[in-house]
Amino acid sequence: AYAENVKIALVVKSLGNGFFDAANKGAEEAAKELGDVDVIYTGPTKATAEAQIEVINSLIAQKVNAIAVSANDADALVPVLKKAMDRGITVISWDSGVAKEGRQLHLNPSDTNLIGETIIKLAADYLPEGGDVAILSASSTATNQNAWIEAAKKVLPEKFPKIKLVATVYGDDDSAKSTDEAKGLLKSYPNLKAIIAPTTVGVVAAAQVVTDENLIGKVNVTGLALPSEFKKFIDNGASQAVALWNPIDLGYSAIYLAHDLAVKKEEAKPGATLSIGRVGKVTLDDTNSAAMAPPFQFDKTNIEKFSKIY
Amino acid sequence: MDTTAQHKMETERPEPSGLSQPSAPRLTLSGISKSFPGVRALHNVSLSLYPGQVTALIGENGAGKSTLVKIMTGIYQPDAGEISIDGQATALPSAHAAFGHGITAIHQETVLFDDLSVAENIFLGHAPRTRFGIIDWRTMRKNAREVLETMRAGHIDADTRLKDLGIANKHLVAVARAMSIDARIVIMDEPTAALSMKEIEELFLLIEFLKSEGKAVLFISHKFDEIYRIADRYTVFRDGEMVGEGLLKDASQGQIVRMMVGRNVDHIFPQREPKIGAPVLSVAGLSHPTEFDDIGFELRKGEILGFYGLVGAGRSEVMQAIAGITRTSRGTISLEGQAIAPKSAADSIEAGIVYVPEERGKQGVVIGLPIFQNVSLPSLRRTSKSGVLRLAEEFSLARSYTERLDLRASSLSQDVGTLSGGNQQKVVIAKWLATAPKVIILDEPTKGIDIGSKAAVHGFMAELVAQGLSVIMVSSELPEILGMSDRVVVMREGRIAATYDNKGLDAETLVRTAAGIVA
Amino acid sequence: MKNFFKYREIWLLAGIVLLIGLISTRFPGFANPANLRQVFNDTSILMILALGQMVVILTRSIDLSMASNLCFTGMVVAMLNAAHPAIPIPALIVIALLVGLVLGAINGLLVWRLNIPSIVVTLGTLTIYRGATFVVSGGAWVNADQMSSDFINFQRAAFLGLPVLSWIAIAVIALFFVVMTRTQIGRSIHAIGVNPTASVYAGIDVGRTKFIVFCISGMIGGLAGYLWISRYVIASVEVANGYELNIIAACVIGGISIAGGIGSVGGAVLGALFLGIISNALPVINISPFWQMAISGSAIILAVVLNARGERRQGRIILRKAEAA
Amino acid sequence: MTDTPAPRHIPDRLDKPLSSAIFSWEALLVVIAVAIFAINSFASPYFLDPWSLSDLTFNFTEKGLIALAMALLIISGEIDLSVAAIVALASTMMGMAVQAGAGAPVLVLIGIVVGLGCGAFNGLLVTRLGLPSIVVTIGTMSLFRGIAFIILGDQAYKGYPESFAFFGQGYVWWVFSFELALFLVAALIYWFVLHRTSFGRRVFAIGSNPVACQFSGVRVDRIKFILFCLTGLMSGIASVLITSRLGSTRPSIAQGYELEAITMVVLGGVSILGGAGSILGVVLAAFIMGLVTFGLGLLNVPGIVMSIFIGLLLIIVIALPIVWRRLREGRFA
Ligand SMILES: Nc1ncnc2c1ncn2[C@@H]1O[C@H](COP(=O)(O)OP(=O)(O)OP(=O)(O)O)[C@@H](O)[C@H]1O
Ligand SMILES: Nc1ncnc2c1ncn2[C@@H]1O[C@H](COP(=O)(O)OP(=O)(O)OP(=O)(O)O)[C@@H](O)[C@H]1O
Ligand SMILES: [Mg+2]
Ligand SMILES: [Mg+2]
Repeated sequence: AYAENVKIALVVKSLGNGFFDAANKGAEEAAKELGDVDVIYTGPTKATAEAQIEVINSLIAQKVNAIAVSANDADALVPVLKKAMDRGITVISWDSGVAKEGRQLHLNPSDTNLIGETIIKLAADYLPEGGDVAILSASSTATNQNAWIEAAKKVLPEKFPKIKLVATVYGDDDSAKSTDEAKGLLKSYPNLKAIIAPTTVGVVAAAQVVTDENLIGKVNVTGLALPSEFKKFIDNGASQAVALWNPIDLGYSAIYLAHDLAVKKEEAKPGATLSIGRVGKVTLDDTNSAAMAPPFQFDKTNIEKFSKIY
Repeated sequence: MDTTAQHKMETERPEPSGLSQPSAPRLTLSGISKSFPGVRALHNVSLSLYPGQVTALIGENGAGKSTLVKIMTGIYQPDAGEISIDGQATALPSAHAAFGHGITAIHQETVLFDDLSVAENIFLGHAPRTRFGIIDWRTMRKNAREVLETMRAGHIDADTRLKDLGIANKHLVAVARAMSIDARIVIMDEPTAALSMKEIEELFLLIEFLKSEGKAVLFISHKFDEIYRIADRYTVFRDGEMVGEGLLKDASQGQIVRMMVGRNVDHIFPQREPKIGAPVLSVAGLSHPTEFDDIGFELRKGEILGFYGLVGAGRSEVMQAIAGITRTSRGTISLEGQAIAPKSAADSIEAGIVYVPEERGKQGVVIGLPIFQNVSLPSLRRTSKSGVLRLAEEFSLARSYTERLDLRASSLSQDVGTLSGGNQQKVVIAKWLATAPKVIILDEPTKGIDIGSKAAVHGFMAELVAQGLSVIMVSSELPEILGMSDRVVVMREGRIAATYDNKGLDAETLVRTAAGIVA
Repeated sequence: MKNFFKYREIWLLAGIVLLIGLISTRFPGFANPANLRQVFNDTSILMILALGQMVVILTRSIDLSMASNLCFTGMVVAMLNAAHPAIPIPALIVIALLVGLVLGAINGLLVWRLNIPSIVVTLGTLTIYRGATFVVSGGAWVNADQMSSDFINFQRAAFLGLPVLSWIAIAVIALFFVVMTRTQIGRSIHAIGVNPTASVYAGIDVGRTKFIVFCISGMIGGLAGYLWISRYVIASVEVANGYELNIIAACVIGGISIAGGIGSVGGAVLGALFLGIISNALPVINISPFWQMAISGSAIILAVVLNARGERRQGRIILRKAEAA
Repeated sequence: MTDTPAPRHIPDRLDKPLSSAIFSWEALLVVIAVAIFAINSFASPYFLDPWSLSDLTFNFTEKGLIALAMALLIISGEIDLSVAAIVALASTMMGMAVQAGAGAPVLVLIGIVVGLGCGAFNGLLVTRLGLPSIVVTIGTMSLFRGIAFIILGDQAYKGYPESFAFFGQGYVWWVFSFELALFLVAALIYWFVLHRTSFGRRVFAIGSNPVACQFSGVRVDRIKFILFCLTGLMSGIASVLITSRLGSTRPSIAQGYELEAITMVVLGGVSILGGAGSILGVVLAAFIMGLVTFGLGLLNVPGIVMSIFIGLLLIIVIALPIVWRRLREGRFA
């Protein structure tokens, strides 16, 4: 049985991140459901492209059947992933994508434009009068964050004319740097009404800063957060609401798609509609990308429940 | 305070009771052996030190003297043997333990703390403390001043940083440190090597004072006049073994030298028939913003030009400037009529001027490299071919020079760091001779060198000039200056005080000129 | 000697005042006391760490493992707190000190007993301690929600107008000042850096003293571990990654000579403040975050150049002596 | 009368016991490398595959190239912590050139020249101003990478020409990659320079006693300057390789390489205090680090756990000879 099992590597940006651990739960779930799958959950400890390449190299050597990667760098991984595909390995990216040449398909957790709109909406919903907002992003090289911020900037003038985006800063997914940057924002923009952090590390740092500086009620922190990590700040009022998709579903879907491609059950081509088990179906666009589900919003009413799940 | 100290020092020292039948020794070493990888430094040696007496430890370079000192001060552990203090068998596992037994040493290399104040240098490790166990700086400074005054070194400010003192004063601080811990055994390893005559006199007064206080003193020196003046007893080492001991008054210098080297050595400066030719090196108006001014002299072919002066007169600085190491502000240097402006030692070595530095450990040897690589270092261009090393050339170069200097080493591939001080000096001299220079500047070439090797170095110098080389010899030793030089330049406080022809030149004239005392 | 050091620190202080002045022209609120208090508080952890590093550097050693120690100890106390919220904070601090001490002692023992250069030892433990963090935590993070509110709020409580964190920094500074200038061990640490051989001859046990300084830097790393985690409310394997170089940079800017023997408590504190002010100010004066790295790099180089000028030994000045005489 | 004894003959070398060769550092490293190789072959069925072994070399070739020059620098008593930042800056400059339409040869030239320039900048600061290199390069480390950040911000450069891919992805023959070939050739050159030329001899001497070298006519500053330039140059070359391998440039490229390169050098038996070391040791250490990381990678051990192994390896390998010697001398209480 061992030899026949499909070996799928779930390669994440960095190990230890709660988001990816949750994704792994979904991956295991998919593996159980599919029956003939072994999941290798792996990734570098440091979120760099080079470290991820070393991991992928060793996966190639292990002759895995498929690699599903959340990339630290959209372009740097392309050569090694091409090599993997040359050696007959199925490659997909999920969460944070790889450039088109480096994978067979990309599974977006959600629609990029939708996320961009959601993160602004989360802030705008609590600012009927409008006002200044700032974005605290992860590293300046994170593909997905940049795409969301781009999308957010696009929708601002038409849909949220009263909201003014005054700054975008980068906390590098490092809690200390994110804290410094959040403090800097509060000092530089005394009229700031909301900090939008589309990153799970940044959003916690920003919420802690707002709590420390006694600005609860004056500055609203929002963005993308794991309910389990963020519950505290919804509870104390530093944040009204945050959003995220379900990382468990994301991991589940990634494994499901990788499996189907690897065993040639499905083929990735523009316009194709692929089934992903309990999560439903996705349709590939002309870059072979698909979006899983709209982001899900957490606030006082439901955070308790979800914080127990992921 | 001052007067009592002076009084104490000037009182006749009491005739040590029982010089012939010494009182019980304070410290006895017996059967001590110590080996380093590949070297047997000490083999079954013994030594006794008596209260109120000065024992001289005598031996050639590498005989094991400093090694024994390090054993007595707890820095090295002997491989075998016993140490007893006041008849009690004792172990000295660390410097701290030796300290605790009242053993202090002024080591061969001055080892103090350049960046700490004088007071702290004296009291480091045993500073006075307040009730709360906190260092009491005020008392410490006060005590430091007192100790310095007791030794008539009150001119040293307890608050200055050590690095701002001259070498002689640094030595005094080292002595003050020894005095500050009520030492019972004081060891001095070649304390006079870096001192001028005046300072040596002061040191001797101090040793007399220590004797009168009943301390047991061990005195190491290569200079027999000093030994006979200050010491009561002697112990002689040869090649790591003890070959004799006794009372100095019962032994002649000749006997001791025979014990030391195992043969007769009568150090007479080589007789030369100087064939002095045209000027080789001329220096004019050489100046440095802070260290020396308007230095001018000529060195002729086949000549030995002595440079005399008190320690600190600036001779080394001038020589380093000629060798391209120190930058000058003004003046000209010309070699065989060609003006040269060396910007680095490499330039002057290439031109044919080499400088054998005074500070052997810092400026001379490269510890970590084997002997032959040390010797070939300035000559690499000759021993290599288009940048590629040729080991055979290096070995033969190294061999020819080290053997002529009678180097004691087990092989040419031995790390120079494992040689004794004197033998390291020979490697240093060999290294610069090997560059085949036209002019060689030797800065204190026989400092710390034993009598046998000294004769070898002097003989060698004579040989060099006979071959047409020109030598500048910086020395603070009058006999050496008088015995070796054709002419003598005397420097004082950064300037040339006088130049003498060495015909009927007497020591007194030199000393007076160097010290600036007008007759 | 005293004057010499004072001199250097005054220059550094002047530099800091100038820097604050410069920032104030772009961001007027920067120099007001409330903000400066906050800058001090924000820099507290770096100051504490710089002091721990300073004692190591003074002995001609270096501790590259401090940030990893911080990460490991922080993770241990965070996990303890998450598992047993009942453990009182002072007990956790003691645990942090002890864990840090053990890690420091490991460095110290290797340096002392085996005589391995400290840069090699701590280059090794730098990766080992961070790896060990991964092993004890299984790679999982401890986040704000798992920490007790005491754990998070202890350092934030205000006392006489300053947060406890600032007071801890002040206490550590005072303690180091007394130890370095007024105790035997402090002077021995200094002396070892000035001249290790002479220290041996002076009866100082150089190896043991080095062991002690690594224990000190270890304890400081441990303390900073708790402070860091409770400040940034997340414990992960990546905490303070690469921060060892910031700590060393603070020391360097503070005029502590990497060659040992030269440096003071005031210097380390000011050096840390200098870096703290820069990282605090850049975001507020609207300099693109992408400039931050280049600016702090230039600041380090500038500080080193200036310090080296001050350190350069003067000649012996034979001539002036002669003229004066 | 003075008797002049005949000069004693001093042999060139003493015959060393065989044991000293057996217990040499390089021998120890060879044993370790073979042991790890054997363990890897047992632990993973995928290890003994030509392509696996070839992929393995990518784990160390770029850092190894830097380590070769770093070894010389450390032997001379200096250090360069800015190498990874130089890689980043050189890569950024190459990226700019690509945007301007430069072809592969120009890119390589730019990588090398930028590397050299950065090295020269470090060298000038250290030799002209007499600053300690560890501190200078902590500063330039931020400066160089900072400039890359200023230029690139949150952008990436890509679109490197096809022909440029050869350097980091190409194979010279069968499974032998260009990177590996370059590393081996460079190792040979560095071995020759360090161990067989007068330049190398001077490097050793400077590391042991720079003052005495200066007095002996060695142009200490010039040699140190050259060594910094060489280190910059090798970083520039490494930058070409890594940029080609990744096919893109971000300012965070090559983060942490400096410590890995230094670990290689130290593991290779180079004394961090200067004055001692060998290129063979460094090459062996590079292979060992590749073997360990790749072998553990095959077992899907997370990178951070690998780093524990590397850290332990470093300390144990350095401690082993010391402990061994003490045991022999019976000096362990
Ligand atoms: N107080 C001091 N500070 C700095 N360097 C010193 C000091 N004393 C001596 N030196 C250095 O030690 C060496 C020997 O100095 P020394 O006292 O012999 O005096 P000098 O003037 O250099 O030479 P000489 O005694 O030969 O005239 C010189 O190279 C000098 O630079
Ligand atoms: N650390 C060491 N390692 C190896 N060999 C050493 C060491 N120290 C001393 N030796 C060797 O021990 C022997 C004795 O040296 P020592 O320094 O005691 O001589 P010394 O009598 O003081 O000579 P000098 O008059 O030249 O100072 C020498 O052969 C020396 O090479
Ligand atoms: Mg001696
Ligand atoms: Mg002199």
